[in-house]
Amino acid sequence: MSKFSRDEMAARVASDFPEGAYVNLGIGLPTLVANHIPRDREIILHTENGLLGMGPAPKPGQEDPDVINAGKQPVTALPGASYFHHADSFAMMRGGHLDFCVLGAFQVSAAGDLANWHTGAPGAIPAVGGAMDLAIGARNVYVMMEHLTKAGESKIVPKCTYPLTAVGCVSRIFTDLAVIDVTPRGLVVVDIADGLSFDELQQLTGVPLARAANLAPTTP
Amino acid sequence: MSKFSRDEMAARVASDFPEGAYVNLGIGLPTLVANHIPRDREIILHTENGLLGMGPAPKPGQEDPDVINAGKQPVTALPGASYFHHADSFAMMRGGHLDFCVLGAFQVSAAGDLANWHTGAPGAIPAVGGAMDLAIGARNVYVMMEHLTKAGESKIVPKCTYPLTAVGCVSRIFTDLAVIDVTPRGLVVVDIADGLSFDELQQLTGVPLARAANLAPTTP
Amino acid sequence: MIDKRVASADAALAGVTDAMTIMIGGFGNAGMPGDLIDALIRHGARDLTIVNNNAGNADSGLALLLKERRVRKIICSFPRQVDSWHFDKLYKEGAIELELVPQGNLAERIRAAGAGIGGFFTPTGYGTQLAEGKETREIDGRQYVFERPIHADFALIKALRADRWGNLTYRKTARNFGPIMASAARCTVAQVQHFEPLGALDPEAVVTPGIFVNRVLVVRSDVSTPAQAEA
Amino acid sequence: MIDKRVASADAALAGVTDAMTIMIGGFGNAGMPGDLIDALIRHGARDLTIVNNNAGNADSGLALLLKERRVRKIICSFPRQVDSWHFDKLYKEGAIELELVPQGNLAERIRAAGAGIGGFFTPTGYGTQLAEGKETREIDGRQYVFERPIHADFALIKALRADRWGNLTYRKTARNFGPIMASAARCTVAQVQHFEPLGALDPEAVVTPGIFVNRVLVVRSDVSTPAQAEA
Repeated sequence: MSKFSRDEMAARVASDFPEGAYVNLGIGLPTLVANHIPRDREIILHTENGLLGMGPAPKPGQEDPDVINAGKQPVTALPGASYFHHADSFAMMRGGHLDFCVLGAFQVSAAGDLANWHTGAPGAIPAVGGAMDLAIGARNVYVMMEHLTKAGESKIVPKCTYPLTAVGCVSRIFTDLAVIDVTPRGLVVVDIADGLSFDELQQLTGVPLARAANLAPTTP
Repeated sequence: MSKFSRDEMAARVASDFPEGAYVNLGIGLPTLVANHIPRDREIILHTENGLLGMGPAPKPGQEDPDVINAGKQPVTALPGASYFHHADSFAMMRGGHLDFCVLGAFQVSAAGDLANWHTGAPGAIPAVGGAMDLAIGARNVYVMMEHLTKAGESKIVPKCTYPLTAVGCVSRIFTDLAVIDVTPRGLVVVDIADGLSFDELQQLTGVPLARAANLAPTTP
Repeated sequence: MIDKRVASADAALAGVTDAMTIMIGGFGNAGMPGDLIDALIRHGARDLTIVNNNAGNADSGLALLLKERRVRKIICSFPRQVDSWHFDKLYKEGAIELELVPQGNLAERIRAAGAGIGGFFTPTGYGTQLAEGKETREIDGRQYVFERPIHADFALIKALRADRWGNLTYRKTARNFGPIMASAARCTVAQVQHFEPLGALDPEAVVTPGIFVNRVLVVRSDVSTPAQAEA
Repeated sequence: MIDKRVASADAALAGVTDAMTIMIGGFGNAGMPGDLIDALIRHGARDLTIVNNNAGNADSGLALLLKERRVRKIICSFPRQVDSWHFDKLYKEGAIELELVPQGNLAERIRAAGAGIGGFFTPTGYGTQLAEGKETREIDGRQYVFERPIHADFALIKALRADRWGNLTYRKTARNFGPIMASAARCTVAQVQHFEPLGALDPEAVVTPGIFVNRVLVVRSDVSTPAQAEA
């Protein structure tokens, strides 16, 4: 079995964006997606700290401390970019104007509940940032995560045990093993890693899965 | 008895504005106030259709159809002006950022209720514009009006019979006969037209009046 | 390559159907998207709900749309004007529904729709006829009225400059309702006078980012703003 | 003649007293008004409630104010960072109160204060720990949480340019919370790099009109924005 690499996951996410899509890429794994946007498509990236039309990281020495992303890393602004204040930026998110956001996750439930901001561990300092706004705001909320925890437990769960970020918000899950849609009828597998059978995937996953009609037959 | 002229009323209003005050002048009689702002004071005028730093009417032939006031008359923008959209403009008003607004009125009650937008006459088409926002928003709501209706009735009333614009919002009333403060203890006369006695004013006014401590003695 | 320009005013209105809610920018004539309103009249859609600050002036634009009896309901703050005779006639006949909204509440309700806010408490209108039947609440000793967002199917607005991403700048007080209406509609169409190459608009001075704009109609000869008045 | 400039960072804070609520602009270091924060540390006021997106970084600015134990409560969205050790220590000791607010609700609550809104229903946070105990409401089939405005006694912000009326422009993503905080405080102090003659700022591109600004502190040598990075 050959798992999807992080770059393969990112490329798979990016291939879903149509020309002209407005997209917010969360901190961590989702930032990789920017490297995989097809060259023939114009995708406009939003960063919640007040920039639409975000470009790639600057060359070393060209960093501008006033041009950063939500992770406070230096970025650039493309021709056509615009700056705005925080209330306007989150109005874009909350108002449903972003086509996609891509977020990391601790857990996703069968109903599309998302837990990605806080482990809830005693003594842990909570920090939420814009995670809850992205989760409720974008028209399509994509999650990128490892399928299993380091201990081998499914991160796709019947019900999140970590504190929720938002209820029923996730539309599609990209893991190293599969691509899974969250639908009103439950989770539907639309892609699967080479050499992994549907039954094997089901065994690794804590929630019943269905096959998409167009799911390619895989080696047993 | 010598009534205050419209220009005297306007000058009296304008003399209340301290240097640096932010002021909105309503449609009609209040627009006169702009002509009477003391030359040694910088007062910044707001118009709710999106301009702060409004200047006087343009010279004939210099009108710009995109630089108008709330009454849709051509105006100008002073150096230091700024333009903004309607939500931002009314945030300035509702948020309590204007120091003064000056409004016309049909009636003002003893409690400072204002009626200035609608006669309530059957068949009359109502139109409210920004009147209610100004009335609740400015820190000081000034009213400029004739003291009496054409029929000789007091426009200062125990309770407004016309539909209200806002409750308890008026701070000072400027009429052709007097200047009257609305206070928690009732209406207090702070200035009075030459040759009109306090008792005469009281007789013309539908609500009990008190004298301000510094009210100049008038001819009987 | 993204290019939000449309070829004609008629193409700009593709997808408009009967009974839609349509926001129309402008405060009087400043910011009124004349070409798009004319196209809406040609289009023929009826039973419309129109959101505008006013209810049409004289015999052009929105007033004509009313005259053609294509508007079921108007949501506005100031319908009665010296030259609002088409509205006045319909209103007196009972042929049009009027939802009169204080101007600041109108602006805030449009903004709330664009910002995903479900409703808000405003002090404006409390204790007046225009708040009758509405929920009220005392908060920190002050009285407020509950107001709901106003969403639209289309927003038709006028701006000064656009680029192919749909970024917009406006001209002076013609800005008025444009930026908030752009955010509150499923499909926003901006009529502009100048089309600029991408990157020509200062990113610090873009007023409406392109995310709020679906279609751009370039109308170079805009009679309502004489060339000598341009800045 | 109106001139909102103050002579020094200390003069800029005249009127600050213990137990006040103070908003501090910035997202990380971008837009952080370093000179004003340093003056607040020198000032000595304590028992403060601070509103900022974060809870201080490393050993300067807001982090130092925390270290000096002058902050009773912080209202923010993202306190935990790799270099938030001063906050972390106080928090674990129970020596500081944390009101954690999703970033968009934080921005909207600040904006609501400036706009005179008594409260609003937001979908953000519904069904989460951060909405526990808060009023909820279903509106048109969607669930919302009721949130209240956040007002402040002072707002300390950083902008790029100002004129004597207090009109402000910002620099790139350093704009962030500046414009909304300016509107939400009784006294707003802006630290700027450039002072311009009245009329030099394009009225179409002023981001914060002077009505929201009480005092301007001109700080020409701002180390956090190197000269070569200026636009």
